[in-house]
Amino acid sequence: MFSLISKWPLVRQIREQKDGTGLESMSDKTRAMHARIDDAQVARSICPYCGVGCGQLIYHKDGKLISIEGDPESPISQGNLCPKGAASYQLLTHSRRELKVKYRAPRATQWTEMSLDRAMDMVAERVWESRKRTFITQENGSTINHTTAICHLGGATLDNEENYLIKKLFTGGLGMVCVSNQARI
Amino acid sequence: MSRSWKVRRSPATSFPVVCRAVLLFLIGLSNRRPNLVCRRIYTPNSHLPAHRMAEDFRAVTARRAKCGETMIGEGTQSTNQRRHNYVQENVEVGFFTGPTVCIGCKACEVACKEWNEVPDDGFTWIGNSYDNTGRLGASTWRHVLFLEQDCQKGNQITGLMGLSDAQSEDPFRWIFLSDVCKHCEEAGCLEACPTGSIVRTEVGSVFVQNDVCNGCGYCVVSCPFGVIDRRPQPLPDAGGAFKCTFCYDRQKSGLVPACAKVCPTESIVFGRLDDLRARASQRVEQLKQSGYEDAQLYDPQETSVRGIHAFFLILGEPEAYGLPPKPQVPTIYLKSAWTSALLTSIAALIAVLGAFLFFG
Amino acid sequence: MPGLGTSFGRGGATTAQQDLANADCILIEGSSMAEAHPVGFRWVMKAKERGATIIHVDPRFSRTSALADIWIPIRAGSDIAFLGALVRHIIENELFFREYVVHYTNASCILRDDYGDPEDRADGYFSGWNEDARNYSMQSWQYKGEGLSFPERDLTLQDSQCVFQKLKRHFARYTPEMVEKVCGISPALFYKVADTLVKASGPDKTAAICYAVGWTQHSKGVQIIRTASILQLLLGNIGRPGGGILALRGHASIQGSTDIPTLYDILPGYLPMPRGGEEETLQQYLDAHTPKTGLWSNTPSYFISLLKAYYGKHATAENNFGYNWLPKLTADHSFFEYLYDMADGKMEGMFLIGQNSAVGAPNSRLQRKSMAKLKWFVIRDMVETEPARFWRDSAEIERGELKTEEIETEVFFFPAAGHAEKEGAFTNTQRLLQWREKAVDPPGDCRSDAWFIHQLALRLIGKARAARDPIDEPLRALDWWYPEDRFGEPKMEAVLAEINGWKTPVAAATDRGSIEGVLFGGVDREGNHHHEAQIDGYEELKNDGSTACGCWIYSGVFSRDGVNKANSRKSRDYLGHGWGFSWPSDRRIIYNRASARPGGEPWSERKKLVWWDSGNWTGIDVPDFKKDKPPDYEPQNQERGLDGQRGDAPFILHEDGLGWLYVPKGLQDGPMPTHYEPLESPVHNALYSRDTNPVVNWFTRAENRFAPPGDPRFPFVLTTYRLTEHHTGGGMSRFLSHLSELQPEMFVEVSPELDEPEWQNHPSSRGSVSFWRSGPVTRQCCQ
Amino acid sequence: MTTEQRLEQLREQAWDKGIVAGRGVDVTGGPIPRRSGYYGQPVVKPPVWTWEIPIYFFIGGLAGMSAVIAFAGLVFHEIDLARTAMWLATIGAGLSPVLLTIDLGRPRLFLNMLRVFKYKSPMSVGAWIVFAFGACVIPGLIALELGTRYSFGGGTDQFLKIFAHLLVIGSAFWGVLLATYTGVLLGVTAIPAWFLHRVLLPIHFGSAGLGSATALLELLGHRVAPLSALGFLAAAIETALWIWLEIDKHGAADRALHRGLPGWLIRGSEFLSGPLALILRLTNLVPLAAIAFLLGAFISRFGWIEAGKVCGRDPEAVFASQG
Repeated sequence: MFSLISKWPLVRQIREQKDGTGLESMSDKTRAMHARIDDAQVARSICPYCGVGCGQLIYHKDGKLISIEGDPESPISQGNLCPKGAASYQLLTHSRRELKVKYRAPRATQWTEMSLDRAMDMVAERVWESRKRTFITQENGSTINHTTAICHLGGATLDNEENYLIKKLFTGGLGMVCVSNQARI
Repeated sequence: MSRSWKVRRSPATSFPVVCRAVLLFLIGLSNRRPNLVCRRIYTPNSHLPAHRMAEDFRAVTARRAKCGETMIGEGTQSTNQRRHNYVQENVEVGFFTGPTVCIGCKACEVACKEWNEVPDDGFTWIGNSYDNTGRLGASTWRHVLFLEQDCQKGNQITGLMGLSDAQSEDPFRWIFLSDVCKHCEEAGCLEACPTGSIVRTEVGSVFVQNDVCNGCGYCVVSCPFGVIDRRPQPLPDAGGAFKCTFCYDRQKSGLVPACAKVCPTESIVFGRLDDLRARASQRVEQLKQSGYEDAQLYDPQETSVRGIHAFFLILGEPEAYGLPPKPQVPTIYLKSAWTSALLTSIAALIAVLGAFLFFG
Repeated sequence: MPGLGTSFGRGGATTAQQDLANADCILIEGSSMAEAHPVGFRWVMKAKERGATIIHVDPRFSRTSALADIWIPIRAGSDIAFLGALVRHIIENELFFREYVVHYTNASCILRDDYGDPEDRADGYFSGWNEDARNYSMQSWQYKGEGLSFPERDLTLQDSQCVFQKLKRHFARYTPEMVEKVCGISPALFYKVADTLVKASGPDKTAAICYAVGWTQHSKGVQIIRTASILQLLLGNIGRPGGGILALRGHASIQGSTDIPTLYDILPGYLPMPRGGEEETLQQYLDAHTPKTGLWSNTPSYFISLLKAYYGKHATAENNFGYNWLPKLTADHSFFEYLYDMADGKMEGMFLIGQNSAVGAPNSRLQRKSMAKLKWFVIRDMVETEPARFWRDSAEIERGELKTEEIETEVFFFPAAGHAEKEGAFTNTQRLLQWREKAVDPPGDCRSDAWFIHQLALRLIGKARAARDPIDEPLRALDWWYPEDRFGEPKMEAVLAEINGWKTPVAAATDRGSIEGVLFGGVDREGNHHHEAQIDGYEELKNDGSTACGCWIYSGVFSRDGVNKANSRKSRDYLGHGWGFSWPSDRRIIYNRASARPGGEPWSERKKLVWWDSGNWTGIDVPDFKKDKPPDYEPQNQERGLDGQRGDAPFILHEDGLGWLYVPKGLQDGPMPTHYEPLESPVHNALYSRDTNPVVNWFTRAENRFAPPGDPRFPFVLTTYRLTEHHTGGGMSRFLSHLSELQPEMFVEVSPELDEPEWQNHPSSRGSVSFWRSGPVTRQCCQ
Repeated sequence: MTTEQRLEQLREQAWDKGIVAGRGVDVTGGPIPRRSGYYGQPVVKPPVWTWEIPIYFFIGGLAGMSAVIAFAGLVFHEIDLARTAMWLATIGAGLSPVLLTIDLGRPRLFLNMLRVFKYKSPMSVGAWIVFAFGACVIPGLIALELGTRYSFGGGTDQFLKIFAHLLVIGSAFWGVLLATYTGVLLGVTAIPAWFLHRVLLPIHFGSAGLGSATALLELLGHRVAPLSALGFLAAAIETALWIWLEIDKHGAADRALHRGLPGWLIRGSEFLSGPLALILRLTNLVPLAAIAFLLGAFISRFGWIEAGKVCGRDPEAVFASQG
């Protein structure tokens, strides 16, 4: 009881002869306040938006993102971000992000959910069949070994390594020539 | 150090309504005046230290910090990035925000909302320049102003302006400035708060304790800058009063407030209040020498507010930025209002007793 | 970027963003840098604070203009006339940086006598025009002398056939008065810009130019960039601190997507894709693409190492390293061409990975209608973007042009992992590879695009192995060795190791892991001996199959020391050495040999970067030059490779080692930039009788109508731009509340002169933009 | 017609003629803001208070002044009057915190009002006044009721009587403050229309409270001369205040008090409780005068809050007040 009363800021205020605007009015929560990234782990990353390439520090704890901030050591951005970069935490956590594979059958009016494995199998099957149907080995007497009936259009937020694999598989493996990218749009 | 806050009245301008200056395109290339003489020559700031390429860049920046130049390029040494112990050492801190380097990107608005988990407050296209935020409020703790004015910005040449002899018929400037809670030396909201929810922290900032605030709304009408507001339903945490916290949680952990940390051109500068004030007055002098004749500090130290922790460099008059020219903390009215109330009370007691005495 | 590539040798920005702070003048044109690249713009602001003059040339007064010292309104699409006039001003008034121009550019090279300039008849055509094929034969554009490697030169620049005199003549009519007529810029403003630029250039000063898609998306974008390149070469601003041309890329890895392209006509490292017919054999291909001198003289090493990376042990000298497995081009297979195939129902399937063609691509209406003709359609994104729902929720469905029940397309939507949920490297606008560490696992079924390709590859290779069909040989040969993690994600550092390159196995060794510089144990997925030690740079590549390298220009990023340099995070100097890896070979400002005088000493103390010092090139940056080639070196008897270039030839990718004011090869539309009107310009060309760029493919068809130049029905120009608050098609910004609330609606900005009631609707020949100004709510219905 | 069909029409029209006719409307604020301040945006924030607060002002004023009348009634042995007045005060003391709590953004944290005492905050002082008033009035009424009925007899009754007297004195003390502090509450803010009239407001709220208490007691049947005198006095003061308000104009700074809805509310209320009540009293239509006064006092509080809202949204008012 006494301790409860002694926690009453009014009592504290009178005892310390304060006007109630300072530290005496702070609640326990305020006193214990600290930045939520204090005990987080950090991954060093790069902003996914424009081509400036700002450094980002991605704070995470127990497999969950906590916050994304600029990396002060980046020689380009020196800890700063633009509004898009500053919103990249929301980019990864917002509620409209899709988390499930969705499939739409021919003439269907709705999506149906599908397992990742099954969808991959089906896509592989479609690629396989289309390629078989449309692959051209010779044209006008020269070997061309390509298909023009499967195309690819990639964004420019793909990693170099991803682009490398895409080009290697699609062009080097499948013989697709209709391969394009945001860089040419 | 001169307290350079002052009010000047601009002469009534008779410039015609100016082109929106956001010219999508030009056709019909008529009305061009040939043989214009180049009258105003841009002169670089000659007093700036000559930069030498090969020098270590930190050494250069350390030297530069002493003059009024901005902090861009200081990297981890910038007061916007480096860790500090201001809370533990009871150092007064502040924001110094200026429009001459602000690019209106609104990163401060977003970084503030991301860190403080402030909800969005509506998707309304206001059409005021590029500003769809409007004003500070319970869910907007940083607000970038987009100000269009029919006068020149420094020696800037916009189109034909600045080159012609007759000043120009079409002067135009677009100014960006990030507004924020001023964290007054004498804070109206702090004095008005009946619950002790609003407190003055170790670093001199004014902080609303969300767990204490019961949403009485008295701080809302007590702020001379119209900053604090009560968050309406159905937003999360509705009912409480909210405003900039100066990222008190970050500061307690030695981190810089989110808006200052993110600012790409370091238009928002965070640091020790005394350092900032010194830097700011130098900056004003520097700008005045380089053509910004109407540059002034907005830091009302002469009014009852007695100065603000988040102060601004502005071009032109404060009214255009929605800033009150002579903000007063409402507590200065206490004496007269209470005198009136007490005299009324005494008079009422006497009148009632008198009425019963004489008419009873 | 053929504009930069043909002028200087490499298709990338010549400088680093933070180096803009050292500029004495920055010209921003074709870009609203403050809005589209806010953090890069900090260095422009830094330069301004140090006294540099910032010039913004743009039709629209934007946030960039508001921060510039000088804003010059220009009529959209007239950039070549403006920049060309600056070129003329500098030449006519002898304001160019003579020593730089004479030694480092091809101003002194002598052209063949049959070269014909558009100026000859003021018709806008160079010599060699073939009206039927609508293209140029480039024979007459060549130098006199021994090809491109050893041209005849006149260092006095007086020879009437020399490039300098031809350039002077070419731009002779690009006068300030013409600028006023064509661009709407008054002579006073023009001289202001010219004076500022010239005063900010020279031994002690440098000026930089920044551009973005305001140039590149023009039908003559390459030539606008070329004009800027000529300007910078004349002013001596390339390869020097505070100088250069900064191409501002709009996406995290646009630069990376061309360096390691997913483009039809090039292979990683700007190696051309082989063409059917004339490049039937490996030897034919190599002969066609291997010049005598310069860095490209090693094309066989780069190309064969790439084939070794693609096909591993299956690529042998006997089978021409699998050259036949690579598909050959037979036509233009670019996006615009195959879109028509799609519209005609010839396309069976499409992969759309992280792109929004239903919003971001030209004629989005045709895009969406074409998608409905596909048999199957795979889309990967973080949110359900417009292309993912074209079949149930699009303007065409609402309009009744498409009916959901009749669309046969199978649609697969795969949720994608975000940037913090996977690792990998982006190459930013300044050619800097920066690695991202993975922070958390992706949620739900979200997977990286690498996972998707990897899993697809494993399935397809499995089918190919089972099938034994000869057409599946490339699939069976494909070297898919990548180790994976518990989600089945391939290890991205393994891919990076392959991109960097390694020595291929020569003999069976016993303990792979212990040998220095061998990454991932040197074994593939089955534990078989796969590769040897990493290589340290493209200089080590061989044409005999003993090396493999996925992208020669990136070589050195993950070298023998086993350090992933894209993930290095200790910046040692202002150029950022120690932070990331800047291709090529961590050079931050390329062509930096030009930062020193021909004799090797810096042009000035203030602008020193790289210099010759007791037998070696040294300096602040990594020299972009052969380390020990003396400045006075001269090839004696037409040596091959880099030895065939002089000691004062900084542009080592070009055969002659010179910066090209005049481009004798590599450009379809002319060796020098010529002002043409944009395709649908409301006015005719004031300079030549030809209105538009003659070689441009208009891609005209019924669904894609164009208005001819000067069409009185379409007297106005509508341009688009990026807002700071949004990103491209909006998949990464429109769904984020904290960004959308800042710019919640589409809107149109109109000059006050045109703010008439009828301007409520903005029609073009392909669609219209409508907006309501009552609220004032605006809305754009794309195309 | 769907938007898409409309667009299709426009496209065809465009292809034929090049230009499509339509209607355009001005963008707010553009091209260059012609409205004062920053695009006419408010400089200070208007009050967020809703209907509870003006009603509380009315009830609090009435209750507070009732306690004063009760005290006078007790002193001058008008026990019935004192009892009725105490009942009014008690009801008011009970309703006031309820109204205040409803208005809070977070009613469950009402008790935080007593967390600290801040003499510079009229709201804090007011909260303690409301608390103290309630703490005097409620036991005061109980004591008075018990004491006047002689329920216990003897010493206990005597004790209760003294106790009641003391509590009624306390009630009167806190009551008169309760009726006037609300004027301070509005006067000590950043709203120009309020702080410019910070001297008038406590007087107005005090006299309106006194007049309301008088009028209600009269309507409840206490037609005694002292109340009549007080009614005259209050109506006369209100008339005088009206004249003062009409003279003491501050241009743009307090134009909200004279124009528009709040202007009419204030003017109408002052007419009701000022001249009209006075005339009706003079013509001896006391009940009508009482009703007029009550109505006026009630509307007046809404008028003042509304004026604060209008003034708070007006940037020119703030600039004018600081000119």
